[in-house]
Amino acid sequence: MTSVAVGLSRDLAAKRVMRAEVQGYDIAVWRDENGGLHAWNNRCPHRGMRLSHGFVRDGHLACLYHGWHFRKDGGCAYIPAHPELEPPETISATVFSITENAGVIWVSATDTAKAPAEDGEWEPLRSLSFACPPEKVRHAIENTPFAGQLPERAASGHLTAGSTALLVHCAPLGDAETLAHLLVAAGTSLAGRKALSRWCETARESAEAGPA
Amino acid sequence: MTCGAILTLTGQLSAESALPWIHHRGQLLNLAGWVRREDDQTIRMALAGPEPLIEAMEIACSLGPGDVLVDTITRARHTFDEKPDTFVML
Amino acid sequence: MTFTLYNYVLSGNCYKIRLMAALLGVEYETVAVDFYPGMEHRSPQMLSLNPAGTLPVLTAGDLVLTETQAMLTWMATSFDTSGTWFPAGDPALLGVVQQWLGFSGRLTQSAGLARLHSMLDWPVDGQAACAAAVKDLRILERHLTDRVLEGGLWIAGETPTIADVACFPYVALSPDAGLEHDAYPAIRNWLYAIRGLPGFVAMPGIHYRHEGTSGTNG
Amino acid sequence: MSREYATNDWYPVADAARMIPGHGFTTRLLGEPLEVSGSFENPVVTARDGRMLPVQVRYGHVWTTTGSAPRPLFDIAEADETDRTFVPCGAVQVRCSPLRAVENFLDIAHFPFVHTGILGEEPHTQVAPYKVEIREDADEVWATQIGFHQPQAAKSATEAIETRYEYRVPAPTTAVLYKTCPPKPEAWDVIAIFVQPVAEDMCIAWPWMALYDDVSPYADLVQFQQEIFLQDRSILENQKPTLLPLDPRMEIPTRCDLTSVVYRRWLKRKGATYGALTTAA
Repeated sequence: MTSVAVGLSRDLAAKRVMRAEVQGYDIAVWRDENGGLHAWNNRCPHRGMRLSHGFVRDGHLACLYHGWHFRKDGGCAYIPAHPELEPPETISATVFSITENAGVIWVSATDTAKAPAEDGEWEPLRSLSFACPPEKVRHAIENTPFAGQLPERAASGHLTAGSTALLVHCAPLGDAETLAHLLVAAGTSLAGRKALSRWCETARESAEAGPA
Repeated sequence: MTCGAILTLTGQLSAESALPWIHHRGQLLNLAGWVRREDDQTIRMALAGPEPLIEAMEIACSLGPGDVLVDTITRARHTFDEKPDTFVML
Repeated sequence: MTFTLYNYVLSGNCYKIRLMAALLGVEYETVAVDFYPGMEHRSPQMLSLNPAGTLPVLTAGDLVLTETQAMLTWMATSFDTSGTWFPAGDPALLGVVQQWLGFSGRLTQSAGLARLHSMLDWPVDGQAACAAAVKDLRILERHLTDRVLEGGLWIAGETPTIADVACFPYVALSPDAGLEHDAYPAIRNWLYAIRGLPGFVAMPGIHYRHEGTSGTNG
Repeated sequence: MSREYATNDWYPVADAARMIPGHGFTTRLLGEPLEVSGSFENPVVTARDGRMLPVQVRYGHVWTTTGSAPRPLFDIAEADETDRTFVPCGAVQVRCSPLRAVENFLDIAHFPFVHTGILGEEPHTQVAPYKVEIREDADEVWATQIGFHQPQAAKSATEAIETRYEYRVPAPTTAVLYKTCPPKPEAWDVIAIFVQPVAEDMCIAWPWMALYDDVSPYADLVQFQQEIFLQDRSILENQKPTLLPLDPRMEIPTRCDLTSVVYRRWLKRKGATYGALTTAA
């Protein structure tokens, strides 16, 4: 599995940029005005500024430092210091593969990004950071009771506790952190969602409390 | 006929990295023409392309790869008999 | 002129007042106070105005305010004709606003101090301030996530309030202390929304959106 | 990297006017801890091994050097013009290479995006050609004939003007800007950035100005410069790689980056590579 979950679709609206880490690469993830997703090496080819600090304008991602604009295919579209110049197509951001499915955004730095097929209908709950590695997060999530009972792992991979179902995708963030992307079964009530949100905070307490 | 420029670099240019580095930069800037080594201290190139990109080439080459030291870089006008469409190492 | 702000350009608390005034479209005068390196906020002149020796200080005629939350309340009730920035008529909403105004004071002591330490080598325990800031960022992320689940965006209610203005600066500036927003999607989207409010002004460390060709936010 | 070249330069370690006898402090220079104490008249800088280092007070700061054969500290003639206002602007820590802090100070193309509404604004983004040279006699980098549209070039500016700039790099970790002085067009304002290299990836910037401005309150002058430098700080902490690449293979300099490239070429030639990336990035 070379694709990594970098965020929930809900949390990255059109014309927004965020930073992610995928297989050791620093990545700028952005969504264009038509909803299309893009994942680039997080470095402006001009002078190395992180593109995740940039802004989306005219269907381009622009670097905050000198305002170089890059098209959706990564090619440089405009250099403000030389407004008369039509930049050659050889000047380009480094583009990675990105896709989204069932409310989750997936990026691969080495391959074509693939999202796992999901059974059932899922809706976004939240992305939650844990100050510990993914293994500890998974262990804590499976061992923190929800409404008095331990979650069980269904054959298709999601967790169930009574009538509640939760889908969790974990990805490392830096050396010591994990970002867990959580989804709930479609139709879960607002009170149910908030209760699950509290439950995963409890799981975080226990994940972070254990030995490093 | 296509107008362009001849750039002549002088300095400590004997490193093997010099020509491939310049070739890579020429391709990155989508310039056409050629580059060749004259001797250990001299590299010459002929470039065709938009003026800001020829300037960008000149600026990048003045710094060059880590193991060369460019002392001077001079520029002269050049006319290609036929419009070049690639950048080649001679 | 409506009031005078004793101002330090790098202070997140002073920025709350500049931002609020910009969002309300209120003109005011500033007096620059050399907080750093001059420590002018501790000068006899400034201490006679504000014995606590903090910034900002707001004066309007005989009125002297030295607490940021009081200034925001005074500004909203004085200049906001819409009545939405300080929802005085809705007790429950007002309670939530006051709750997060209080929280904004915590942010000054956590993320604010972490920033001063990282940027100006302020003599405080930088690690402790960062740990406290992470705790506070998590608390705010939790609340804003609940708001998203409810279909909302702002800290309280359907429109921005002084609580959003009060919490905004030190959260937005936390990367100055190395505390990035990568792990806080709800905070990121809320910060972005505030940066898009009509009249928004930037400060060092908080940029304009630059999405329109006119440069700032146009 | 070469630490050796760097040891023989002078570096600022304190704001001279703010030295308080009995309140010494610790700082770091080129990766080593230093103790700074004494007074304005008699500052003392002590290395970890107890060695008392050479000290001089210039341009409002206490300067020291750790090397055995220090080069002389550069001269800024305007520092002796007593009708100027001298404004030390404190110290700002930045998690970046000391060389990147200098390079950013030499850059004008970022003004419309990073210093929006002050030093630049769209659509005035074009950078006209300017001259850059290494002055061999003085061993300094100079960039001249720079012009840029600025909404508020200085605290004293009352309207947008076409500002003229000259940049001077007298030492690897110092940049001096000579800039149109709005109230006194025949003179230059002088704005410098003195950088203390804490480590290769960490520095302390000490902005300092020598201005003609007898109208603006002193605190306004300090804050004007601090506002600008702090706008740059978040850029500097997000440039990759952290060290300054001397091989621009991963970058695409254009004509507006000429000062940056000549600065890097000058560093490379001198072997002044503390804070630089010397291998292909």
